[in-house]
Amino acid sequence: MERTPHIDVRNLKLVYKTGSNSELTALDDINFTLGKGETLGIVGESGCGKSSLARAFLSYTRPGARIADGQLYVSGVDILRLDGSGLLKYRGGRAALVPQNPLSSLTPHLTIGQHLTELIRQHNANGGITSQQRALDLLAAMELPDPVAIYKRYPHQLSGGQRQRVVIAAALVAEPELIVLDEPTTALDKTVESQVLLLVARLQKETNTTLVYVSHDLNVIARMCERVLVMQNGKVVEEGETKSVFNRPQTEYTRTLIAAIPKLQHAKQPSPVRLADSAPILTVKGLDFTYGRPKNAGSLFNVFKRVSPPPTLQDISLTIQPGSTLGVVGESGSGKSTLASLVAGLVDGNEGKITFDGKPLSGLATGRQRELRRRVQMIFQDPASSLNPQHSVEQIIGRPLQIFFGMTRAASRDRIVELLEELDLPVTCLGRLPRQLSGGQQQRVAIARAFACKPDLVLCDEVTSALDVTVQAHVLGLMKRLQREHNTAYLFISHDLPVVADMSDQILVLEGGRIRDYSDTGTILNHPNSPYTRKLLEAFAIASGHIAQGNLKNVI
Amino acid sequence: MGSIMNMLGRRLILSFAILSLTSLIVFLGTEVLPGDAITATIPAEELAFYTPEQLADLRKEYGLDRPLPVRFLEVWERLFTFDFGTTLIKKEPVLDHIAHPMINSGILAGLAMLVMLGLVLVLGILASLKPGGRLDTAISATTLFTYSMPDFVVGNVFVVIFAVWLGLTPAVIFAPTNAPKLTILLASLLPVAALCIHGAAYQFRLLRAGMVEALNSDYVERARLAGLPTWYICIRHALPVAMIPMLNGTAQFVAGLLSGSVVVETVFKYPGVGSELLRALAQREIPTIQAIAFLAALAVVTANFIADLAILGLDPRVRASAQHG
Amino acid sequence: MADISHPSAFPSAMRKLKSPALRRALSEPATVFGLVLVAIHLFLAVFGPWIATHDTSALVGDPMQIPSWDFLMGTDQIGRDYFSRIINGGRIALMVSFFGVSLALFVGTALGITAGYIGGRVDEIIMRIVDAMMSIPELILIAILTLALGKDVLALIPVIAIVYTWGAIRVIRAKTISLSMLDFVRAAELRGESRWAIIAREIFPNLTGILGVELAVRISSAVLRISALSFLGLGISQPTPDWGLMVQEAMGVVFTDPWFLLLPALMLSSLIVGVNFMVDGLSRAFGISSSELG
Amino acid sequence: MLSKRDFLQLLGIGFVAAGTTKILGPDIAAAADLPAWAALPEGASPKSGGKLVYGQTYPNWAIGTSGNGKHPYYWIDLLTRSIWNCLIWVDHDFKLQGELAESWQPADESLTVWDFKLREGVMFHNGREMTSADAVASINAHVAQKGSSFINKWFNKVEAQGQYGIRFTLNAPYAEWPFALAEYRIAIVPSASPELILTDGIGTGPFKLVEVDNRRGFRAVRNENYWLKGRPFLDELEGYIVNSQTAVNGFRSGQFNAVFNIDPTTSGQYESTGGIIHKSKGGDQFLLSLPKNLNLVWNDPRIRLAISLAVDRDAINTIVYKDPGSWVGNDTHMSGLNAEFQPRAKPYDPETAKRLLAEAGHPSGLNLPAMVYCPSFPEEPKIMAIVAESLKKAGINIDIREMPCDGFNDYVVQVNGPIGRPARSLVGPRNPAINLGRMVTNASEAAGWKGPKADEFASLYGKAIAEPDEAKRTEMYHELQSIVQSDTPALVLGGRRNMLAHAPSVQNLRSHSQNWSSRFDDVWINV
Repeated sequence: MERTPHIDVRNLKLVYKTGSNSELTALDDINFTLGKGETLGIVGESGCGKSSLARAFLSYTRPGARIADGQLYVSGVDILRLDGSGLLKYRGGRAALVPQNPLSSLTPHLTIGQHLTELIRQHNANGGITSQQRALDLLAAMELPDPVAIYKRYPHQLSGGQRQRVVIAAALVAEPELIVLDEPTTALDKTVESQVLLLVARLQKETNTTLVYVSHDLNVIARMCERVLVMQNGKVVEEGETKSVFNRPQTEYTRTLIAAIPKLQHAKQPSPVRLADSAPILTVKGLDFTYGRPKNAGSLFNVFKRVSPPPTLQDISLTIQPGSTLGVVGESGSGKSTLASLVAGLVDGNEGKITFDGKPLSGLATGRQRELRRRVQMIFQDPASSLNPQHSVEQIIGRPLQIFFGMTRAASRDRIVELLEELDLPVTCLGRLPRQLSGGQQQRVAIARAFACKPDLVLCDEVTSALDVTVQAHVLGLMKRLQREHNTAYLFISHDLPVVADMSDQILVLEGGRIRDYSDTGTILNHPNSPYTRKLLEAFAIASGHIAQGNLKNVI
Repeated sequence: MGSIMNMLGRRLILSFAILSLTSLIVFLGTEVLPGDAITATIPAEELAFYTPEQLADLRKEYGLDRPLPVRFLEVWERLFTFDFGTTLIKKEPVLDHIAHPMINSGILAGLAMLVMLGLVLVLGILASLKPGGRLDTAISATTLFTYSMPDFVVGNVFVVIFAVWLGLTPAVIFAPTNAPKLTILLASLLPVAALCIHGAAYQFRLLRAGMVEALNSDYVERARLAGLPTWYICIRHALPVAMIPMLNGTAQFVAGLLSGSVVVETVFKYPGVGSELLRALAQREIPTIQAIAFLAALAVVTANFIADLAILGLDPRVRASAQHG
Repeated sequence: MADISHPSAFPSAMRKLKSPALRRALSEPATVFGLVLVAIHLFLAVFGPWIATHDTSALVGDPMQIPSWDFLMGTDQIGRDYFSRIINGGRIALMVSFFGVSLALFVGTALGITAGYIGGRVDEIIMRIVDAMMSIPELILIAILTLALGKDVLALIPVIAIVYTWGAIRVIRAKTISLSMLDFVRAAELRGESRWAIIAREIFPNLTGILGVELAVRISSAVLRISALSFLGLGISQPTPDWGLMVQEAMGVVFTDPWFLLLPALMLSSLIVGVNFMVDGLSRAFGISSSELG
Repeated sequence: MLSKRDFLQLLGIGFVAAGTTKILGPDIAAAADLPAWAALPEGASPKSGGKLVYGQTYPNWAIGTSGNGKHPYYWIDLLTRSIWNCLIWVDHDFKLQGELAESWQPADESLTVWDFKLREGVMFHNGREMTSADAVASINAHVAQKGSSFINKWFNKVEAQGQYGIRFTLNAPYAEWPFALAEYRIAIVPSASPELILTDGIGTGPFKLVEVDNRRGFRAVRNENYWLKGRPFLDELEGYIVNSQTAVNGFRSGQFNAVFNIDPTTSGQYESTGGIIHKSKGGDQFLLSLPKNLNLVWNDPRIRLAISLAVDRDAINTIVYKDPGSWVGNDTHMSGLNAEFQPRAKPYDPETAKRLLAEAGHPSGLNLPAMVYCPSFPEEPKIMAIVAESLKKAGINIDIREMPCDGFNDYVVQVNGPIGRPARSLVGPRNPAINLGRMVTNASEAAGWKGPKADEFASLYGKAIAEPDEAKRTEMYHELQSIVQSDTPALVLGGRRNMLAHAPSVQNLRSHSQNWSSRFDDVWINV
């Protein structure tokens, strides 16, 4: 294919000011070109500079940053030298950005209509019709149902997918020649994500817009982009055709990145030992649950308290064998976290329908015997929240030892060191505070705290969703090892089907508080029962399966 | 819409409850804690001439011998019907004593609030445009300095400079309490300036923080990247959100403004309720103190209610939660 | 504190600092400026009597003398040493503020944590009382309280405490609620820790930063408030020196001797500026967001 | 020898006559256009017109009690003679002068019946002529409304005698009854029903009230029909209640052309813009009463005397009034302005004070209970600070603390009650009958002066005011002062001099030792 360089990036360097006279280089020596109508994927882990690069396409740097060097030509114009009205015309007119989080990226007090019409007016983009009509047309083009209703709504009244479509519509107002998408679907559920991706791909194909797609998700990039740019620490480590990069990675880093992706076909085979018909460690039978009114809600005086509609669970039954893993998968609002909270005893209301090791679990943890509290542990999603910022690692891991085993501080120390080693954490961590650790280290401390109790069942609520893929792979590996060594059962909750499949012997699919599918992993992956599971599988399968199959643009 | 009305109704009931509680606090503070209205009101020299029996008779005459709940209910009723009763010794209606001063103070405080809001909006937007920039530093430092200067110093210095040296305004406000309100309005200009100098600083800090936060938000970044001009983004996208923390502090702000106006009124000899309050305190004129405290609290609660309405208008998410709550 | 202000000791002291947050704080000139001002005020408050050796009420010379070696700031309208009165003028207000605000924070923390963590009815009752108390303008509340508690420097301590408790409850409650949303509190509940253990071990340690900020900010605001009260005749009274009173006295001679006004005003102002710079800098460095501050 | 009748006539007239003038009969005073006391200084050329706007730092303590500023009791300051007149006026030399009364005399030697002849042709502001009916109604209203305890104590009844005569009947002999009628509250107003009388702001004074906001100020205009012909010179009069600092600001910015009761330490602020300061000979005294009902050190008269001798009153005059040696006090309510005043041999004598303390068993000094006061005048805190310091020099330690007027009463009641802390009060300069009468212990007073000396004082006081002979009475007044001095039941801590500041254009405005006896009839402005 003949490539005229529509976009030409030369020696781009971007620095952040970190002190009165110190700077941190965020992007260094970036060079590449891109032809008109091409799609480029930029991948890398958090902090690699991909978002800064995305913004540079719009001649924009975040507060505190500045372009230190280089040129960025779009259609032959160095857009980094634009200013004043030229810049205003360029941004949103010739180039547009679709930001990561559609909810926080829409102004909360403006309606969707106001969002669109202000841009239409700004860029004189109504093309002979009223701004309102143009906005409605755009909404319709985004395949949004009932554009007239959407037009009048506020951002918080839309679903995540709808919001993202609105944000894309806003980017397309002036029919720009370049669209930059910065992790546009990360905040979305997988099934919604694939719909949005299809839409973007279709629009790109129709308008022959040049597209830059930034994501940490290699699957998505593989689906969307012809070319790919792999970034690490502000530098380009690999660049080329997507197919060749992903199939024949040239650098170690790219290989690690690709290897770390949990893939559906990697699902572990159920070991016969674990599924042996021994007595289940946890049994849930016909559990229904509805959130009561929260503590403060509904009283006369609390007029501004925000109360969201309560998610409910209906007729949930499951069992977990000792030492095995039950994966619970579902999208946001499916009630999977509620299930974990009920088992853990954070919320009351299981009404004796949950039994642990043959004994009924009382509603709240505080009502349970100490021994039961020890044997059921929970690991939370966000280690920044689950670790007390004022406590050292030693205090964090030592506390359960003191409570459940009556250890003195001195006695507990050896055990803490042992746990740290089990989790690949250096002993020097002992005196550190959580904020002095990386995200992966923090989560490993949280796991160590759970395993300090020698639990029989660990409830894992989205434990890796805040982590980068390589870190996630490491943590998941450690968890598998711990499970083997201690014969611990996991209730493993995640929205990420490949991760769940990778970890679990059995999988339970939740949707809207109901079980859609419940079987061993192999069965779920290969012979899903419900249409919902199939849809879910498809969403992930498209992604996982297509790394080697070229991009979505060509699929359509 | 119905649920919003419902919420407003509840907010009104809440305000009513808070005011009832306020009147209880005022009642306890003035009539129950050490001594009672009689011993508090009669001058010491005269009190020596009263026998315990006479004092008991007096208490009976003023109804101070009755149980506390009954007396509180009476006070409550007095306050909530805006009757306020009569002064202790001369039996003149309290309302006659405080009506004009109260209106005058209302003019002072209301004008101060408007000027302050305007000032704070302009300064807050200017400063937040480039946080840490020269303009921001200058405005922030100036407001911190004026914040550090007590009302009574600012007021006095203003009088010396603007009235005595420059002769731009009168040094002493002669306008009688019941003067035409336009006269009062003109007389209030210098006091308003003094109040704003000190009072605007805190509001400015709140608004600036809100603006900086809003301008760092994703939606402002998106608006910027969509090519909208900065001034437009500031006013249309950032300001309404940035004003919410400021509006949430309205109760405290209005309470502080009323406190400040007592000081400033004294400095300028402004015919407001501040001097009336000090006089009532000196005379231990309990019904007057109660009335002033209650009306001040009413002003605060009302302002807060209006601020809540404004928040409701500014943030559709609050409207939504009202529908669930 | 004292040697931080010493220029040559400063860089070496910086290098020795272990805490990066403190180092970050001390790299900002505004923060250092604030710290120095606060340090000077603290120093004067503690060691004032040894620096200003004249009795604050003694008639030591002719009235209205200009500054001299004996009287560093001259003498006042009846011949008392102005320097001694300036130095001691802040001590009493500072001490009253310190004890009053400490008491307010103690009660405010107890009630704020209770309201925020226990929640429910208790929260509702506490917060409605807070709303009611805070709807009475501070000055009127103080006036009513002085009516009830009497007029005495010592009586000002409970007055200040009562006035400042409510704001403290609000701030502590808000912070407690946001803390108790965090999962480490869930984790502690799952361990079966008692409410008191959770409050003492999990929540309270996270409040110390905000309590420090509150203490500094509220003390400086209480000093300002007391001086305003003294100015109005409701606070500290003659012959005890107080900056508010001194401003009031000085107004009578402002046209011929303006420095009598400027000196106490400057003392008040420098305290407020110092505390604000210090608190802003420290809370930036230690990551306490400004929206958490009342 | 004078006949009894002659004597009585002289007694009455003597008070009418000013020091320098010859004895003037009532007819002569009536015949003249102006009473002698209203004569202008020599060489004066008064001008008519202009407006006097004065600031006043000493408000009427009663104004907060009522919202009605048209009532003389609640008039914004004590200078009621701007709008109203009384029967009698006490002049700058403490002599009685007829104001609305032309002449007066006791009907007989019992001194219980007094006849007053009113001026004829005096018009009220509402155009009605003042007659005996108005005077009777006014006096009855004052008695009913407790206008002055000096009257109520002796008053029995008042009757009209023809159109211009009234007769007072007292319940005990009182030789100095006319003085009591000179009090600033005892204004003569048009007769009206008991609930309406005194409430309309109508008087006979030199100015007619236009507007009053009695918390702030008033506006009045010239009374064209003023009985003192040709007066007042000013077209308008305005007065405003301000604090000491605001007064300076108002004066310097030109809003005030006079300020009453300035803080003497701020006099420089007035003088540096050309202001002229006028000091009265005397003024109010700050009195410390030392109750004797508890077993405290000052129950020893030597200690009380020592305290009195240790107060350096001259330092007060030097530092605060910049006028050393100008004021004396003798621990009674008398001041040096009174002809009957009997000075203490040596008012300031720290050596004797120390000796007395040593004799009383306190060679190394003593500590007294704290004392509180609510300042009436702006300079009072400074005076009290000097008092405390001078006492300290003699080894007597006392904390004299300013108490804001708020809460002060309650505080004093609480601590005073039966215990008997010292209390400071403010005493105005008056004649000896009133001054010394206030030392007599009231039966219901819990903390008053008690003991044989107090009894002796009370009985001699009774005799003195029933004594028709002025010379004998003066002797008794001297004797009464000696009794007080020998027991020292009260201490005078210091006295003040009323000071006013006025613009150079303001003429003949003088500060009166009795603050409330100031009048505006004679003031004019050079334009």
